[in-house]
Amino acid sequence: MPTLTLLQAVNDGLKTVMRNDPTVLVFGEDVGPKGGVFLATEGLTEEFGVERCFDTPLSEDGIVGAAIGMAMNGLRPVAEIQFQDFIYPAFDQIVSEAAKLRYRSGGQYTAPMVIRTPYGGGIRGGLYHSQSGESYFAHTAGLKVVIPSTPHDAKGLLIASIEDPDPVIFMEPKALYRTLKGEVPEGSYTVELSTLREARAGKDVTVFCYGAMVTVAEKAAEQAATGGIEVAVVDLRTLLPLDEEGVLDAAKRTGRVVVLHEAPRFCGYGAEISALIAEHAIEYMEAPVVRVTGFDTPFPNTLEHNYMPDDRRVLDAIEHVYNF
Amino acid sequence: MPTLTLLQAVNDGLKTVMRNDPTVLVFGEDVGPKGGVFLATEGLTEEFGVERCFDTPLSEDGIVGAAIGMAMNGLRPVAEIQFQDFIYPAFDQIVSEAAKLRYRSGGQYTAPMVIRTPYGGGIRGGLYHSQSGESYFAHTAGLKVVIPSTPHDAKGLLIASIEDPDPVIFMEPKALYRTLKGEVPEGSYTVELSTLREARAGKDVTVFCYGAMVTVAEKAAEQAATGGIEVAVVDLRTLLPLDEEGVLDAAKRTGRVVVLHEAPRFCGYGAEISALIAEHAIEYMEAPVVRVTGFDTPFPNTLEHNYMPDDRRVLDAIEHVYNF
Amino acid sequence: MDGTDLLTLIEGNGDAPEFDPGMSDEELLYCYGTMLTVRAFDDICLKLQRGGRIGFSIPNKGIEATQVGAASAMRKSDWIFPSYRDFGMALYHGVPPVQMMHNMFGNAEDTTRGRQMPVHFSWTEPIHFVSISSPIGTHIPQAVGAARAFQYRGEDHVCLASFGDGGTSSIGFHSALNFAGVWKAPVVFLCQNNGWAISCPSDEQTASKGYAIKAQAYGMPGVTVDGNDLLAVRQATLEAVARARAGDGPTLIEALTFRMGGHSTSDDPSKYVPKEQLEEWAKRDPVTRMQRYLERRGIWTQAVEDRILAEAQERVAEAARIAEHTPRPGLETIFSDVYADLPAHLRKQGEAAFDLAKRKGDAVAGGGEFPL
Amino acid sequence: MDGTDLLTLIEGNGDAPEFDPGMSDEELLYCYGTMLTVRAFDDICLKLQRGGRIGFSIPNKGIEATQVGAASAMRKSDWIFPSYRDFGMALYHGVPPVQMMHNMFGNAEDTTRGRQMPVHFSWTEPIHFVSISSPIGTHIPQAVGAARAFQYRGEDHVCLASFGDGGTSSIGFHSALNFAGVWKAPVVFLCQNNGWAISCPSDEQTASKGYAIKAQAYGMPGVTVDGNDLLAVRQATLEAVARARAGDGPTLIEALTFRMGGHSTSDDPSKYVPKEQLEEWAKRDPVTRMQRYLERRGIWTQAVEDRILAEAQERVAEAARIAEHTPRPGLETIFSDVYADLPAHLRKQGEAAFDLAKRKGDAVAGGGEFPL
Ligand SMILES: Cc1ncc(C[n+]2csc(CCOP(=O)(O)OP(=O)(O)O)c2C)c(N)n1
Ligand SMILES: Cc1ncc(C[n+]2csc(CCOP(=O)(O)OP(=O)(O)O)c2C)c(N)n1
Ligand SMILES: [Mg+2]
Ligand SMILES: [Mg+2]
Repeated sequence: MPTLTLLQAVNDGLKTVMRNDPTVLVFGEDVGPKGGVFLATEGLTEEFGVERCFDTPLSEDGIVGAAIGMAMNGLRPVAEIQFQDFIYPAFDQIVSEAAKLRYRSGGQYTAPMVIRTPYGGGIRGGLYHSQSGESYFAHTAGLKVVIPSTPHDAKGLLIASIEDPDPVIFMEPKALYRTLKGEVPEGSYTVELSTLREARAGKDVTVFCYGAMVTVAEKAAEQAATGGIEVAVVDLRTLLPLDEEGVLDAAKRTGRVVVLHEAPRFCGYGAEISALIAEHAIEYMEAPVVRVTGFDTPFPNTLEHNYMPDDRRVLDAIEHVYNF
Repeated sequence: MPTLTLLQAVNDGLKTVMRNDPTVLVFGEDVGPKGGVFLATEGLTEEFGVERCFDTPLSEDGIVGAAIGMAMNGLRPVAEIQFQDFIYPAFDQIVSEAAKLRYRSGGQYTAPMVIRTPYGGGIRGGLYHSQSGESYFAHTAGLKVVIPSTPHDAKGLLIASIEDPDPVIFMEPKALYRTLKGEVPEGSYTVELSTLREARAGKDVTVFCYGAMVTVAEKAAEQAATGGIEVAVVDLRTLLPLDEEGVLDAAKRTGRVVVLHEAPRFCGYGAEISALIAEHAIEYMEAPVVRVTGFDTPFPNTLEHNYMPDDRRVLDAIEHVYNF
Repeated sequence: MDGTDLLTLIEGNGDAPEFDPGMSDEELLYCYGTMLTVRAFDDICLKLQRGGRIGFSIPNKGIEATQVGAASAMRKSDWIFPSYRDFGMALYHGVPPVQMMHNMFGNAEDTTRGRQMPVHFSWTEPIHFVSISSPIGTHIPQAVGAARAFQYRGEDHVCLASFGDGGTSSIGFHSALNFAGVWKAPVVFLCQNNGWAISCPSDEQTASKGYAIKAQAYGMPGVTVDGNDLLAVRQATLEAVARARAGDGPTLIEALTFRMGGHSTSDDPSKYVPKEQLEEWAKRDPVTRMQRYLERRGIWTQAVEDRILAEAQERVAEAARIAEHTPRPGLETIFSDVYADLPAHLRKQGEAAFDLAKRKGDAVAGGGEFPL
Repeated sequence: MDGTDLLTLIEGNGDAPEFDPGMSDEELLYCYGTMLTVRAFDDICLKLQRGGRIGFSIPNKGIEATQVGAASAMRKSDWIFPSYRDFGMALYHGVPPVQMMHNMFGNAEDTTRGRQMPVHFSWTEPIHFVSISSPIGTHIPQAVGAARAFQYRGEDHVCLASFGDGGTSSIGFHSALNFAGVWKAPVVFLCQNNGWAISCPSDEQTASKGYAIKAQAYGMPGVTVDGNDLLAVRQATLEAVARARAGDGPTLIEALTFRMGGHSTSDDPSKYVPKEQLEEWAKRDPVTRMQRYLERRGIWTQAVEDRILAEAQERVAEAARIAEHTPRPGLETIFSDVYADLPAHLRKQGEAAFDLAKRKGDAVAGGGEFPL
């Protein structure tokens, strides 16, 4: 099996689907000849022509609005939003339209489409090239929200998302684009949506996380292990619809939970995980459910490494719930 | 003290501030001669002239963008978004700009402004005239989010919001506009932001809620009382920044908590309340922390009364945590 | 040409000198009948709303020629992305009034399952009349995307995107026309300038000289047409559709007309529409104009009128009767169609709702009223 | 006039027949010196970035005349809402290069406290150079709002909103020009058409005939000006500013210029910009054009050039040295300025961060690189 970076896996996923399905179109700002600012779409225009991979004017509202129209009318659009931070001009189209189209038309019109977008910190991008807005989307009924954390999953989840009959926000952890390598099967395969991945088994503490934070959790778990604490790392992979039963099972197994994400804490995605546990598994908890997250501030630039949760903060939390 | 509806209290609040502070301008769609589609701005253009209360073109992006510019430049704009459901074209201006301006300019530029907007169900408005999007805003550092539940608070919180140095999303429970009356002091007064209101005292179960759901909680508490359960109803009033200590104290006092809102559950505001408790007060809990919320679907029309939490659902939850 | 010359074909007195619409008498009478049906539908909805039997409706009086004229230029294989004020387009293409009434009552037979407010129609048959959404302008870029799908597959179908003068201020308008221009997408943009966006008059909506001129910002032709003249609207739309089908790209049409009623049944336009303006436009009633035209053509008589009108009224009255007696949607419709498949968390929420209903009976509907 | 005629004052050879800019020699040399300073600043930033000492910069080569020309038409009491490529405007109005460099290094002296990426400047002195934001177009309606505040108070100040060709596709552009038109707001919209929006060429950005014509959609004048001709840009801006001050409303200026470098230090334009296009524009270098003009006017000599250039280079080099040795912002800057007052939950988060730093030392910076 070839070893690819997460970025190459995304690229491979796109090419694989486009080879199999002529209704798949890729578009967005700079995704054509330039191949995207991160090069996720490199080579697509060359291989599939400008009819299937093309640049658009600088309008996220237009990109997503047009994608919805294409999706209604038989295509499978894969739109790129250059940075997740720039998705907000399209928020209305996503929240009011893509998410609600099937519902409001009694299933007559649907929006099977994917919005790919790099998210998160770690590249010195400051306020506007670092955000993690997943909880805005996870709060929106009708959307699916998917975040891979490995090259294998990036490809498999991306293909599953494109094949899915509903609109998917596919957020790619840009910090891992070039830093994370892994084995990626050739050809087409899918990773089923709404399934968790146990990235690491452990009986003492469960860390729930996703995207770039999985690597951080694994590092902290490694360190905890040297101190005798066995940490399970659960990669959520699909944030909406979430495998709630899987989450509750994993929480109950250890009775000690840390929830980890780089997005701000207040009303962040982690709150939902905590709330699920507080409602359905509180009797199993032997310690507070602790969140390790980005701070409730915009994303800073020079001090981004102080802002983003790192293994030290996660380890702190693991020790806290373990020793509680 | 005069008795006003919640709608009249809003109108009174606007007039009161505008009389005292010439930098306060009110604008939005149809807020001028028509007085707003709910009549919240009735009489303003007449009393203060078209320079201080005026209609705008149909663009929420323009309304909020211009408001930010005015706020930067010495005015205190109060922009109306006709329905909260229509705020999303302005999402970028709110989340990327208003919320982050002070931070990104090191305090050189700020956006002291209020966005008033009616939210919530109960008027047969279907998908797009019924939404409760508070958690989108409550997840956004740099914003304040305020929701009154009584005429008294509507006026006092509105005045405090307009006087506040930071941008405030002021969401008005439209279901209560004309149905809820109460005493409202004349002249200027404020209700301090980030303070809770104990709408009802009780030692057995605490219900956290806000906006139109406070009335529902009170009704359920009344019914619970006949069954011997004493329910405390806590009106959060300011969702961000939240009085977290106050929430934790109220939760600890009863050890049994119900969190109530009409917005969808998943990643909704209630999750944050549950998560705070799960992190900081779990040892005090004698029952699961139960959420009663709108369903994780778009908002339906004909069946809206089945969608929205009512006293029966709240009572169910109260009994459940009480008997746990 | 900057789009500011007004195309009129039927004069006020019904004359249409030297213009042959190329339509049979039957076709012309069908158009006229559709206009009358719109008016009848409008009337009965107003009554139903005033009587508290439906919650809301949107008056169409005054703009029937624009709707029916534009619709008549479209084939069944084209897609219409309508605004909420486009009753006539649906009726023209053969949507039965009873289907519209199911929506007005939000009952179980409503294609939107009673999820949407009244007038938020959705059909795929007999023409794609795409699910109406309340947010203004969002459907316009969608029309461009759907048109691009036609283009991609090499089909010569066209999308018609219809919106109001207020809609031109929306972000969707800007994105849509910009993309369509660059893509040369087969779309016809129909701006129904009916003078008002709720209480905002056109000259406070934009400082431009009318709306057709906005086409210049997107590199496409813009034309202004007399919106109370069915043949002119039809003709302008036919030309735009032909351009689109031929691969020559989009067109922006501004139809100058007037909203003779309130914005909706909850609006009182006398608060802001000047009386003189209303009176002025009353003289240009599009139905009367068409009637005179048909009369000059020798196919209108009072007897014809009476028959068509009676038919129209009976159709919509019958539709209302049926719709009113159709049960409301089942509880399960709250939870279905959120996704293609019901996810576990929604299944649980649905089960809880059924359980509650079983234990405590149905919830009580509140007394809330729609304000606008 | 639809804004498509190009205003040029200085010819390629430096001649400016019959045009008197009404500027002293000193003023002209100051403008020229500012252009050279922009170029020097650009050069050093490129080197600093290549050497890994700053993370990112934005090349300005080729567009200096537009920036400096426009800025020179503004008073200190006016407000500039700049794009991220407007170094020259700040320099012209007297922002010291060292302040700019503090931002490039994101250190403790940076007015944005190291929170923003490089080139995202913010100043209130010596002119309001409003905090730059990365999202394209959001600042344009803000400029209209700020202008309305001037209007409301009866002040005759003007806002200049500057953006690129790509920026015209943003939603902010549409809302802003529409509102400004209706409000007759004192704003000058400056579209710097530099040929590209990252890798998207102008003709894939819009189908309109240039950008100035878009003014027609908003009922305001649009003018196209040679963006490599400082005097022409200055003149067009002066006229627009005068209209705005006089209460006659907004103007859209399109300055035709060319981005001679990459989009940013992370971009490789050779992948998409045709070589011939680059060569063509290299011949029209705005600095050379201005130099020739000054030479014809008799105030440029090689000695003058050498002196100004050396001064400019020394100023920016010194600025870089100082900024590089200024410490980075303190941990507390993560938590301050979110609100006017620190709310309790942020106080707690901040305390936890300080506690962690005390117990475990500072966090380790990652090796991530900015891609674009
Ligand atoms: C984004 C958005 N903002 C506000 C509204 C509220 N609203 C509904 S209709 C309307 C006016 C629309 O006017 P116009 O586009 O001229 O259409 P008309 O009603 O005249 O047919 C407004 C402001 C909305 N539906 N969507
Ligand atoms: C809303 C938004 N979308 C995308 C981007 C990414 N982006 C940064 S600059 C740029 C191109 C801007 O081009 P133009 O407006 O012509 O300005 P120029 O860089 O040429 O000066 C893009 C797409 C962004 N910053 N904001
Ligand atoms: Mg209108
Ligand atoms: Mg450009």
